[in-house]
Amino acid sequence: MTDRSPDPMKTDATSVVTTNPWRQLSEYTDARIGLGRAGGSLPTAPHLAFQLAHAQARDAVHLPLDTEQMMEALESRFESVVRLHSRAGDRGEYLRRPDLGRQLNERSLEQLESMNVEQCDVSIAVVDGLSARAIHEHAATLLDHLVPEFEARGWSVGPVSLVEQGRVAIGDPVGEALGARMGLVLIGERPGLSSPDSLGVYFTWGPTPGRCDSERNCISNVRPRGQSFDAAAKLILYLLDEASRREVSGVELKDDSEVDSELGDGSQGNFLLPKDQASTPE
Amino acid sequence: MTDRSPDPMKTDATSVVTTNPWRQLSEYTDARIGLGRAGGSLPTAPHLAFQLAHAQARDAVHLPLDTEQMMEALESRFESVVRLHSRAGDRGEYLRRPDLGRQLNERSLEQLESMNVEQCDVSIAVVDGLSARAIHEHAATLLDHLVPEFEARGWSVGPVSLVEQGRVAIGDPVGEALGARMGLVLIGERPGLSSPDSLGVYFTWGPTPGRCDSERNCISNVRPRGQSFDAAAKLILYLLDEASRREVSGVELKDDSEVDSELGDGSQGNFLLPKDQASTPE
Amino acid sequence: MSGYYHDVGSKRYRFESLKTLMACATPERSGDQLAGIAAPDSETRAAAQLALAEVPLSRFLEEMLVPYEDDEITRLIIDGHDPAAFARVAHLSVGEFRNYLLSHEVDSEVLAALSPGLTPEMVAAVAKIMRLQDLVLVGRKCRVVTAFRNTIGLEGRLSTRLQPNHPTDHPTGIAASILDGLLYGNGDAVIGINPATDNTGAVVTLLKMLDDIIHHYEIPAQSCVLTHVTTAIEAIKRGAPTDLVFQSIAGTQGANQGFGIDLALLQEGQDAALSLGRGTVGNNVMYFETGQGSALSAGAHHDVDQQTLEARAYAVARRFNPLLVNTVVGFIGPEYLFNGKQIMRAGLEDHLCGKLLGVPMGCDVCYTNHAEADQDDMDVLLTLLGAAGCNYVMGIPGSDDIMLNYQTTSFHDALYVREVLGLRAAPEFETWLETMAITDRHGRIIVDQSLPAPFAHALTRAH
Amino acid sequence: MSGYYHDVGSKRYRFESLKTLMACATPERSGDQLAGIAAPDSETRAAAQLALAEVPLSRFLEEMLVPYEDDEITRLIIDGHDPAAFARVAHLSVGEFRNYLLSHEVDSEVLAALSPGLTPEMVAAVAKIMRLQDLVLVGRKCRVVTAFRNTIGLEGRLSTRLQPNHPTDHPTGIAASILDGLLYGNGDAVIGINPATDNTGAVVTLLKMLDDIIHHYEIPAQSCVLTHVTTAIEAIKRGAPTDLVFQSIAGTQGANQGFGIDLALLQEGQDAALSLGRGTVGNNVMYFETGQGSALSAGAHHDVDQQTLEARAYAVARRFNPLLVNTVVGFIGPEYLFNGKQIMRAGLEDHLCGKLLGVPMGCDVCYTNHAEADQDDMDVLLTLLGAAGCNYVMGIPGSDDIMLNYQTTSFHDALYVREVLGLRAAPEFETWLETMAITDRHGRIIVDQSLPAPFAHALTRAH
Ligand code: B12
Ligand code: B12
Repeated sequence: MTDRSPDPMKTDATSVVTTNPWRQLSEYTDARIGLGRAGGSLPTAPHLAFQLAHAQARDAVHLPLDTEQMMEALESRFESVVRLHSRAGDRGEYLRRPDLGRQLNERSLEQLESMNVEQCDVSIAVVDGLSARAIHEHAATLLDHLVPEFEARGWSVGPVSLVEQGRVAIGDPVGEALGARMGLVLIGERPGLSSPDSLGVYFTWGPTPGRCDSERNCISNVRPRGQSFDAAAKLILYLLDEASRREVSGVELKDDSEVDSELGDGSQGNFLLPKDQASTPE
Repeated sequence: MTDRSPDPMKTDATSVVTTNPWRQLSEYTDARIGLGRAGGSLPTAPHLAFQLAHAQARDAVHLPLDTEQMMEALESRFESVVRLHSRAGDRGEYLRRPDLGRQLNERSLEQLESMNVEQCDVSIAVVDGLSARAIHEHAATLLDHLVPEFEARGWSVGPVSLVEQGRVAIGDPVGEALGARMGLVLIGERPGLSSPDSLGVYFTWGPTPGRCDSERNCISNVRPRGQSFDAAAKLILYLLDEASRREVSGVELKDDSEVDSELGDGSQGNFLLPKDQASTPE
Repeated sequence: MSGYYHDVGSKRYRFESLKTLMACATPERSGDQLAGIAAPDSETRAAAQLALAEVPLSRFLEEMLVPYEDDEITRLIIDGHDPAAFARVAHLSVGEFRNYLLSHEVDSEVLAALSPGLTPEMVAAVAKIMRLQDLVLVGRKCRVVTAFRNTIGLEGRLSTRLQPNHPTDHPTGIAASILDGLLYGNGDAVIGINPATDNTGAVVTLLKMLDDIIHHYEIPAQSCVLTHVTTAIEAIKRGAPTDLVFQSIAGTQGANQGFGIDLALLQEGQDAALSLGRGTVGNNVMYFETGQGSALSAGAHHDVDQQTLEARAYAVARRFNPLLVNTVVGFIGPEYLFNGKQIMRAGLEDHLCGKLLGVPMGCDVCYTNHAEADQDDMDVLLTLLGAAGCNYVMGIPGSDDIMLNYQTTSFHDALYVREVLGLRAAPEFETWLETMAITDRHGRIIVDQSLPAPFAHALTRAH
Repeated sequence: MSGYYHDVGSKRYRFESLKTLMACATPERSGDQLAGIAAPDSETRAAAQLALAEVPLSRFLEEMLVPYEDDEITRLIIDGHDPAAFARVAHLSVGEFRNYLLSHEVDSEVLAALSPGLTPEMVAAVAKIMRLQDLVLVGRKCRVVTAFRNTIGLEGRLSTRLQPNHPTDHPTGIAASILDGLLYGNGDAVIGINPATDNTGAVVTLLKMLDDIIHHYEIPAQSCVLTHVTTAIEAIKRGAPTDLVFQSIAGTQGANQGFGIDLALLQEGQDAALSLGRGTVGNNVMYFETGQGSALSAGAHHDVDQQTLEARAYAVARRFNPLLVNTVVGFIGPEYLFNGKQIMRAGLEDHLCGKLLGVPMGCDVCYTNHAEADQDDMDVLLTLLGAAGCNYVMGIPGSDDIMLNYQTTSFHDALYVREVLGLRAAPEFETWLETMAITDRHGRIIVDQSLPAPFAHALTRAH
């Protein structure tokens, strides 16, 4: 074993591992299916792959937001961008004190006030949350899908905030300070083992501190291997349109948009059922 | 239950606890015997008493050495006393880095050198170890039993060192710096649940860094409810006398002193055996 | 005013209310520290436990931790309390109650008879002064058996929820995970999807798909789409084939408000599901999830410790005769349960408290990547829960939930714990597994290169 | 020069020697950090584990971690290696070896036949890439059965050492603890005293006392006074009735030197004990204790990680066909195993490694007051070891060793784990317990106010 290159799958090449023929289905899902077994246990290769992924996902939580890059990206798109910070000092405090992650620090409050925005239709907060990578990689793209549509509807978009060490509810003081009718939060979801870059979008009608989660709507798993930007944008627009009409958000605002094409498409449907029985939407 | 005084044993007064008639034997041992049972489990009262004792024992580990009090106590007894410190900065480092606890820091080494002691028969190091309480409460008393005997033998006793954050082996650099033929270390043993104040005594012939534990002898559990000061002192003197004669310590120097009276005393002997069969020393 | 105290040497530890006492008596937990109600040090904690041990159980019927006037769950607990059942232990203090529970005389029947007499606060209190081994010993004496299309919670059995989540609810992707799970012997508790979206149409589609699969393969198991209860009710209205209605619940009215629910709405959900009459061997139609910290997260914790509030959620659950309840114990994150050690203890506490209250407890043995925990910790909790007679755990491909972004027990993990502790799947499902030649009669997986015919057939359709 | 590496993305992790690779592949452990050989972060650790999985087992016969020339234990390992037994796995890498061990085909017999072909380094390596559940699953497949006056290590059995220590070796105090232990069904592994002093006369007295008790009550059990082997030899010379000879051992020659022993001296000890021919059902006469960290503590660790060195101590042990070997896993303190988590994992690793090497492993499930651990952690380790088929654990009154100043499992703890996992005492001892009416036929303690006659009688003598 002097300096030879290790092949991770080789470990399982021996007969003691039972492989699974349905492993081929992994082209349809990132779920760790068909891993095989040694006795009834996970074989060495997927077990150690998991250990490595875990080490990396833990690092992802601690990756700091690249505020320079993000400010650049936002400023190239929007007239008014502002950099804010929650009351949570560092990552350690952020993790243990979600309450602080929901509040803006003094300076940030002052900054917002000094902008003298009386009111706007939509306030947008881009928040690191638990995955700075989600923000680095997907926030700008999603905004590119959204903002032109907001403008097309004639909605005024407030200054865009970039918030460090924030939680979902930090969109409330942001929205309030900007007198927003609707608050949108783009936030890094907690990193999964196979999805370190998942973006969540939370929408609140009439954002103001004290709102509870049942008063929000959520669009989750936005990333290339999750909800597409296109589908997410459509849904967000559907919700904002409905909200504008009914002046509510949250559980009272059900998502009754047309089902996303992926689900209803019988052709790439469920192989577990005979073709004639494959599910189709009602 | 408004403000009434709790009685810890009351909890077990109910019939679901089976008590043990041999509980009375606890006058012969601090061991937690005869605790009774609920089913096969420890009843609530002794279980919670244990939890409290554990909280207290953990605190005992962190109790700092009262150097002022100890310097006073030592200075009132000995001409020359010196206050030393290991290389372990604080308790946290001490616990994780025993290697540092075995070495004197720069300043301490200089202090010892500046005393210009060419040689002596016995060097004495009083070391906090894992229980400052053992030192506070028992070190001086034990020395009172020992030092007059050393002097009676015409042995020169080097300056007495009081060492903070030290391990057993710190007696080696101390002894070496003082050119000692024999090194004695009085150290706080790790606190037990029922014995936060246990003193250990370690003896090394020709102390010098690099000695290993097999080259030392140990007298342990010195405290009022353990080895008596008297018995411990006798044993220490026995070992030092033998060592002076044979010029060794450790495994090669077996403790063949007369058995301590407690053990051999048939009258308070072993009730498990009929009187005629009760063990007596060979 | 009333108060509680314990003397340690010359020091008197005072606790001004039952709620303070309960919080201080709780083993170290980041959520209680976050709430500012935890014991400041371990001597205080030990003193609080000693004082708590002295509190008569009946005291919990007098001093409310969450006010009766303000909270419908407190009212549910107090108004629903059964004094006849309670009579047997009415004279005991918390400490004596622990002894009682551990005694050999107290067995499954006694505990089942007792449960309507117990309140969440009583069982939370006794759990606080228990060691892990007590939580296991007493837990395994409790039996709460429920049924729908199979029977869950029998002695010597451990079921699993097959959790085939997918970030876009893609049917093929979900089906792939279901196949994986079934061929690893998982899914008897429920085949339950967390949908990525909240779209009612999508939920209906998923329900139909699960129903078709269950019928096509004649699987004696039930399905669930874990959407909000309002969405489930709407789906039922639209004729979706719904086995179980799901909802996340918490231990205070305020926290449930944060979830957009109340008791009336849950009743509506249960009624809707019951109206379909789909159960074959039983009619437990509700599935609830809980977890320490949710009330604090919603700012609705009334300065009560999170373990007690969690037990209160089980009072909500038992009202609706659920098929399944599980504490998603490490799901939210380190702000409530900091590390493996805290997660383990919470999981075992929750299991015991639920069971004592008569709730069919399972546990989502899990952690997130922002917590200080790893697979070893999960192995511990899984093994201990197995020993404690837990009704079910989750099963997911390779432990990785690619939509909820956390790690829970894998299909393989279920095989491990069944093997080591001699546990088996629900009887109806076990028979199915053997018939399909997925397991041998010892319950060991025997699937190799050649799949059971129906599944081999299905696989050809995948391309 | 040879080297090992693994690529993670574009980053190449290099490990210059097998020893470095082994150290970096070890789960986090304060002792390895103290030695300065631990992986600096978790990605490096994962990479090392991936690289280690690729190493052929045969490599461990070529690249020594501790030099052959300098160390008699390395020589013992290499010279005593059985290539015929090894043949079966000679073609496997460490990762494949893990799969092999987990496979259903590999059972107790296969493992027993394999053990002379395994070296400590091989088993240490495979343990490093195992999860706790693997350590349990494989551990329980190993059976190492030994005997003296009873039979230890049979399937479904868990024995205990009754440890009646006293800070002054006071006979009445010791007897009180022995009575306590016996009436709680403990003591089948050995009644073993750690003497407070090293005085040979005192040791002889204690040996005589234990012998008298065992014969008076006709207890099918053995005794031991855990003094240094040289003292034990001297005691035997003086005619002391010695069942077992004890010694602390470690995994390098240097560390053993620190203990004042070498292989020749241990041989002398074994010969001395065997010469007495005191065993009735078997002739395993040695009792060894070990524990991760002892070599580093003696400065004799050769920059090898502590888990590997611990496994090497088992190579020393197996040379002398011991009745009992146990890892005193949390005994030394936080500098080697920082907290409950590290103690748990180490205990299970040690158990597995010892068993794979053919050593009759027990475990002192314990912690000190300067470590970050508590009773809950012990409950976990005890339960998992029970599931893993551990031969024996300690039993002490109320978990508190009043002489060694640490906490280990109590007599009650043994009852807990036997109850929960359906484990029983050694068969000869079990019969004795029933005959004495200490336990019922389910193994539950039935002693109440009225003691079994001989003990009731003894108690009257106590005053
Ligand atoms: C953690 C979590 C929870 C926790 C939240 C508590 C907490 N303190 O974190 C708990 C277990 C309580 C929870 C409950 C529910 N959740 Co949730 N949850 C998540 C999860 C796994 C991670 C969220 C995250 O990373 N946030 C980012 C961090 C940085 O922000 P944060 O401020 O710390 O977190 C806040 C939000 O996450 C918010 N939140 C959590 N869930 C939900 C759900 C909705 C609809 C809303 C508006 C807000 C919300 O609560 C947190 C505290 O304010 C996501 C899945 C994902 N991949 O994102 C699902 C997810 C967001 N939840 C979901 C659902 C359905 C629910 C429930 C409605 C389930 C039910 N039937 O009751 C409830 C109700 C939530 C509510 N309060 O109204 C869905 C939303 C689907 C959708 N598109 O609407 C998701 C996407 C998962 C899923 N598909 O099932 N959830
Ligand atoms: C911890 C401990 C150990 C650890 C030491 C490793 C370590 N890094 O700590 C281990 C498990 C390796 C150990 C081994 C042995 N120990 Co020891 N050990 C203890 C214990 C429980 C605590 C010591 C303590 O608190 N020290 C104080 C701290 C602050 O100092 P330290 O520098 O960190 O610790 C050093 C000493 O403790 C020393 N040490 C530990 N044991 C012994 C034994 C002897 C004879 C000597 C000279 C030194 C020594 O090793 C440590 C590292 O240098 C005591 C019991 C007690 N209540 O004190 C028994 C005790 C000291 N050990 C004892 C014995 C007999 C042994 C062994 C000889 C057993 C054997 N048959 O092999 C071996 C050999 C020790 C050796 N190296 O020569 C006896 C000594 C009896 C006597 N009066 O001579 C005691 C009193 C317990 C007992 N009655 O059985 N021990």
